[in-house]
Amino acid sequence: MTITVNDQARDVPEGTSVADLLASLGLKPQAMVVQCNGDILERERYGATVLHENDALELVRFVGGG
Amino acid sequence: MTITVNDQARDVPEGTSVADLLASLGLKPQAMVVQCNGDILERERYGATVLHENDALELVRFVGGG
Amino acid sequence: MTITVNDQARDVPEGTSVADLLASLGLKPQAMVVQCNGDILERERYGATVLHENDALELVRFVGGG
Amino acid sequence: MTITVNDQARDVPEGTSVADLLASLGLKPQAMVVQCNGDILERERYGATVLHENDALELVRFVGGG
Amino acid sequence: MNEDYLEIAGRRFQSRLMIGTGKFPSATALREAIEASGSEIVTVALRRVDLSKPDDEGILSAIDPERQLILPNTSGARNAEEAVRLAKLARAAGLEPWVKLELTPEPRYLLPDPIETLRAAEMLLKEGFVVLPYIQADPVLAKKLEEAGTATVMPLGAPIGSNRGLRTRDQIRIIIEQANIPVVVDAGLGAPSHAAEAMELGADAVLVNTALSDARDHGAMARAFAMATEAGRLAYRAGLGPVRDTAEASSPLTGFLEA
Amino acid sequence: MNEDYLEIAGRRFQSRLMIGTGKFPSATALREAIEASGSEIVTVALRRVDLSKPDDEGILSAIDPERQLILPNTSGARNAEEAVRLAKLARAAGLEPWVKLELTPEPRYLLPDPIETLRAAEMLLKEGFVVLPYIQADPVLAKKLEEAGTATVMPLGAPIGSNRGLRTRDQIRIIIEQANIPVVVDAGLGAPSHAAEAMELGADAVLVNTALSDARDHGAMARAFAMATEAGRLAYRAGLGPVRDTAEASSPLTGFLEA
Amino acid sequence: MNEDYLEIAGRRFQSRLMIGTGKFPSATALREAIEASGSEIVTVALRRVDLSKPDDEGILSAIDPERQLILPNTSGARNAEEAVRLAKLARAAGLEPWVKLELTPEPRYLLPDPIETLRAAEMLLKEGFVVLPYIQADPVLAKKLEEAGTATVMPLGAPIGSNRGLRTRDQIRIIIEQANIPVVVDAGLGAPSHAAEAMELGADAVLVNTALSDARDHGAMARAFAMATEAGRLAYRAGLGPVRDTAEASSPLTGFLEA
Amino acid sequence: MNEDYLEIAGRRFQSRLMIGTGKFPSATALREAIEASGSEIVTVALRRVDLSKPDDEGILSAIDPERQLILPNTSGARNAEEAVRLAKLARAAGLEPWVKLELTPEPRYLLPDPIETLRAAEMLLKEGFVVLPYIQADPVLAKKLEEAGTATVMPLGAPIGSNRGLRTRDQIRIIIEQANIPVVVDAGLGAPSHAAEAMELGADAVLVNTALSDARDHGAMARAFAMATEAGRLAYRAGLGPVRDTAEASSPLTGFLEA
Repeated sequence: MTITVNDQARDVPEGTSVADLLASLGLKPQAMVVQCNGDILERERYGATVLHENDALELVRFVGGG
Repeated sequence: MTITVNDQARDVPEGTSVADLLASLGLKPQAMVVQCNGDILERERYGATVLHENDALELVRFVGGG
Repeated sequence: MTITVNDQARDVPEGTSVADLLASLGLKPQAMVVQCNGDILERERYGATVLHENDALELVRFVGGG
Repeated sequence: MTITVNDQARDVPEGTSVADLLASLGLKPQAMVVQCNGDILERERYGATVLHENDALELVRFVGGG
Repeated sequence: MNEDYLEIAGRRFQSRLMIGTGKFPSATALREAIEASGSEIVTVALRRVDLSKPDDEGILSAIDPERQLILPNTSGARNAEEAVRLAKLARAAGLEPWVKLELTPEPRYLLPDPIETLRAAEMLLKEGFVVLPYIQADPVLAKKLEEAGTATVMPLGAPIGSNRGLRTRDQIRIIIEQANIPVVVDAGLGAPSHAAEAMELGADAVLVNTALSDARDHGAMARAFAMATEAGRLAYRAGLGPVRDTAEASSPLTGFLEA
Repeated sequence: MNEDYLEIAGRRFQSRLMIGTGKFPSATALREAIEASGSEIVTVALRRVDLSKPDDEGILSAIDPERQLILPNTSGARNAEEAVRLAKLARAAGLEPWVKLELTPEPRYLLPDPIETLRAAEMLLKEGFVVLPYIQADPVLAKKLEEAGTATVMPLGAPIGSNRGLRTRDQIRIIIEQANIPVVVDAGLGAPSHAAEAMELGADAVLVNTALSDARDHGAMARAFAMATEAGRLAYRAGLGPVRDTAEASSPLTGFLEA
Repeated sequence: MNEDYLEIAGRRFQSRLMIGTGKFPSATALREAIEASGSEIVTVALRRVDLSKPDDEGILSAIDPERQLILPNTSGARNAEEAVRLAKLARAAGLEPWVKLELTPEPRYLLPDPIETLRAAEMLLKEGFVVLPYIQADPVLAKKLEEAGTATVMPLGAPIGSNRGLRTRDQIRIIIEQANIPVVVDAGLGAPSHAAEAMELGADAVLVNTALSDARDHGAMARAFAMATEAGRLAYRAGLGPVRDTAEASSPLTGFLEA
Repeated sequence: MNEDYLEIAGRRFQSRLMIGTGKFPSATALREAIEASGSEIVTVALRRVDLSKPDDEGILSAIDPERQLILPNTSGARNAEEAVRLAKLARAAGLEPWVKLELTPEPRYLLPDPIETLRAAEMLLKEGFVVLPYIQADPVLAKKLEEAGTATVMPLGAPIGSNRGLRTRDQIRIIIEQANIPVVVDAGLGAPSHAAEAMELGADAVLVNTALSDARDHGAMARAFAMATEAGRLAYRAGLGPVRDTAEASSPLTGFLEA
């Protein structure tokens, strides 16, 4: 199925969880925030949250700033 | 009857016009603005405008300012 | 004979006057100062002053300055 | 006999030494400089230096300064 | 210079010096100052008539409406609504629908309120007024007012009457760089050199009051400001030289014996 | 204003702006600048004739001796003796015995040498010259030169040609306070506001060169400096107001409904 | 000095120097700077993950949350709504509910928007955030934010990264005089002397970033700012002497032969 | 930092802050200030003993010669001869042959005499003294003194005791650029930020007195100056960033949704 991550379309297998996705992207969950369809997702729910067709994920992290 | 001019109560005869009032106060109509009960009164209407009990007049003029 | 003008050696005929020299150099006497062997030469004496072997002339003029 | 100390005349007994004088003035020799008749007097010579009529002494010390 | 005029809301002015009329010791002193300033825009305030002084002619007697545009300010207003009411009273008194918008909540420094000023500007513009707002030297606020439709912005150089000069120089420079409407430096200019400095930066005009009313000789000071304002404008257009870290000889660097 | 003249060595001048003649792109540009400046004193330098350019008229062609006093400077001199020699050459060329004493040993900042300048001043005064020395903004040196008999002191605002303005403001203020001869601020004044500032402090005159030769429009810039110089003088005499830490309302502080 | 702490929203800090984490050449350089600064509050920004750089650890790896409060800013937000969203994301990421509110619409000078900043502050306060707003040095706006309930105000000294110093000195002085919440001077401080000057005026803290990331030796510069910030605070509390127009002898004025 | 010492006449100092000892309310206050300053050079003056106060210990009791070099000044001298005599008296009193040469003829501003100072320096150098002359911020004079052989130059920032700060910044910058001996900024530094600014410019040291004696808490102010002086030095060596006309973002300029 297809989802979007930071506005880029991606195909992921049915049943993929947010945790699976991050792993497949090589991203460590800590120090990152995930929004799914506009809602902020608590870190502890990454594993339990299964993605669906057309889900839109937003992945942000902290960078240097003044 | 009693009216207020710049928040001060004043007794004036029945039938007094705004023009009469200004004259009695020794004020020249030009370069002054009269508000009657909150409405601005055009200068040409000073003569025709007769005051009534409890009318509230506001007389303002220009002063030096930066 | 040889003289120097602003530190440059020049050959001039015997009997050459300062006025002759300036003329030969294409210079107008006015607004210029002539020193001969370190002494300032009054303008009226340019004609009468005849140059001698090894005379050292200094010719200066006014330029823009602050 | 009479001497002057910092421009003030003073009577002192014959045979008074500089050390005697300082003692009589209640002054500690250290951190002070003595000039006698314009010459600077080394501290070790205060005892041996006997004053004579009309000697002029200058006593200076250090004060706060920027 | 007659080519170089100041244009505000489609109206042209030769003079780039605006005068405030407060605190002069007499109508004569004020007249002298206005006359000597060559100013074409003078500001006035509105206040209640003092009934105990009926003969007080008010300030207008000192101004020649043929030669000066009378610009009422909204001083004394505590909020946008009062500012609008003041503007309407001035218009009702026969003045043109121009207003110097001035909303200064606290009396110690008389600094303008950015929020209330923007709100009042929008209300006044709806009512058809030509609005000249007095503001902090805040480039973002200046841009918002321009976009709202004000005729100018009037950023301050320093607090009203402080004579401190162009203490907001850096911000004024940015406002000028970004503005598409005239920038009038108002408040704090205490000496002709301050006015010249503002004009050299590219300001379109300056407004001065206290520096004139403070002077011993009001006429002479007004003339001095007029000359300095024009001088600053002339220099801005003639092209100021670069500021250099080292000297640049004005006489030839050669020793005079080296030609 | 015709009552207020600048007097140097017993000679009176209406203009308080002196002009240097260096670095102008053409004699026409210089003439324009002098004309527009209204200056009555212009400085020139002396250099050897370039024998390869016999037609070069020199600078005097651009100056009208009827209207401007030509003030030769001693630029290029490396010591007091050379300065005296330059002054004598200028006098021999028919100029009046006035000299702008300028001894600037190093070329990067062209700052004046206090020791050599005082020594040269004493020598020139013995020779009967009217001496106007260019100096650091050093109040003690200024006083020594006054006591030696110089006609003015000419302290610098910033290095020659730097356009940095009155960076020596504090010291200039002291020099003015202590001087009994005219104080002419020379060097570094890069904008009309700088000239006005110097005059507001109480300077008697200013000298400008680079700011004019740097300009795109030399005449306009010269006119701007003339106006600003006069404006600063006018303001100094008219009485500048005090610099205040807080605001002083120019409109009545009463709310307009409280009158 | 342990008696003299900075208190923000009920939380106490010994250090009065806050550090921004942008533009450092490496995490090591940043760690060095934070370590040497002794800072207890460091700011960070939030941006989308770059999926092409999965190994990028982000900035937090350089910060020890035991020793520094991580203060997320809202840079990049174009309006109040986006600022609130950024603040919530930061909170969701596990940071405390503190936010440096930063709304800078135009990229050339990055100056804050007073209207949108006040609106965003009110929204964030409703959401329970501790709000530290970055603002122009506008005393009226500062007072409005204090009344709205912000924890501090953070007026700018000069544009972000300009190193221009305390160009808004006059306005900062007024903000400090009128504030009942900590005043943190943010942006434009390019040298330790600038930080000391702000603290001597009575500022409660300063925030520095570019001056540190610009330095050749980041640790040494951070240490220098820490010392200067503390020095300014110490001097403010110890009582600075008056600025005098004349000298006041530090040695006895008597000639040394006059006792 | 132990690599970075101040070297004067072959002698090394860790501290770059020199302290004047005048005007302290008590010996205790002075001791506190010296202790807190970490200073290794303190100046004193010489005056006649007041015979009516034989118990007056003089200033030396407050100084520990093991830790501070006592630097006598020549204040009170009216000319070079008196200055030399003072230096010799100090040496005779057992101090090392170092002298702060100070010749300030007029009492209102206490500015140094350039001519007499150079003459006295040459006489003192012949007598074998290590000479540290107090001078105007005059780069040409500074160079002459260096060539004569003085150990340092000590240009003023502002008049003694005025607390006005580095008003001679431009000239100090030039002196530092041209000097091959330590430049010690002396006089007028009234706040730690002034000391830091001088050090950031590249000065080798600063001397402070009035700012400390003026303080309510002498020890704290001395400590503040010590920290600011070191901070300025650190920053000078760490490399200050350029002053920019526009902003330079410290957070990524991308909107946070644009990654």
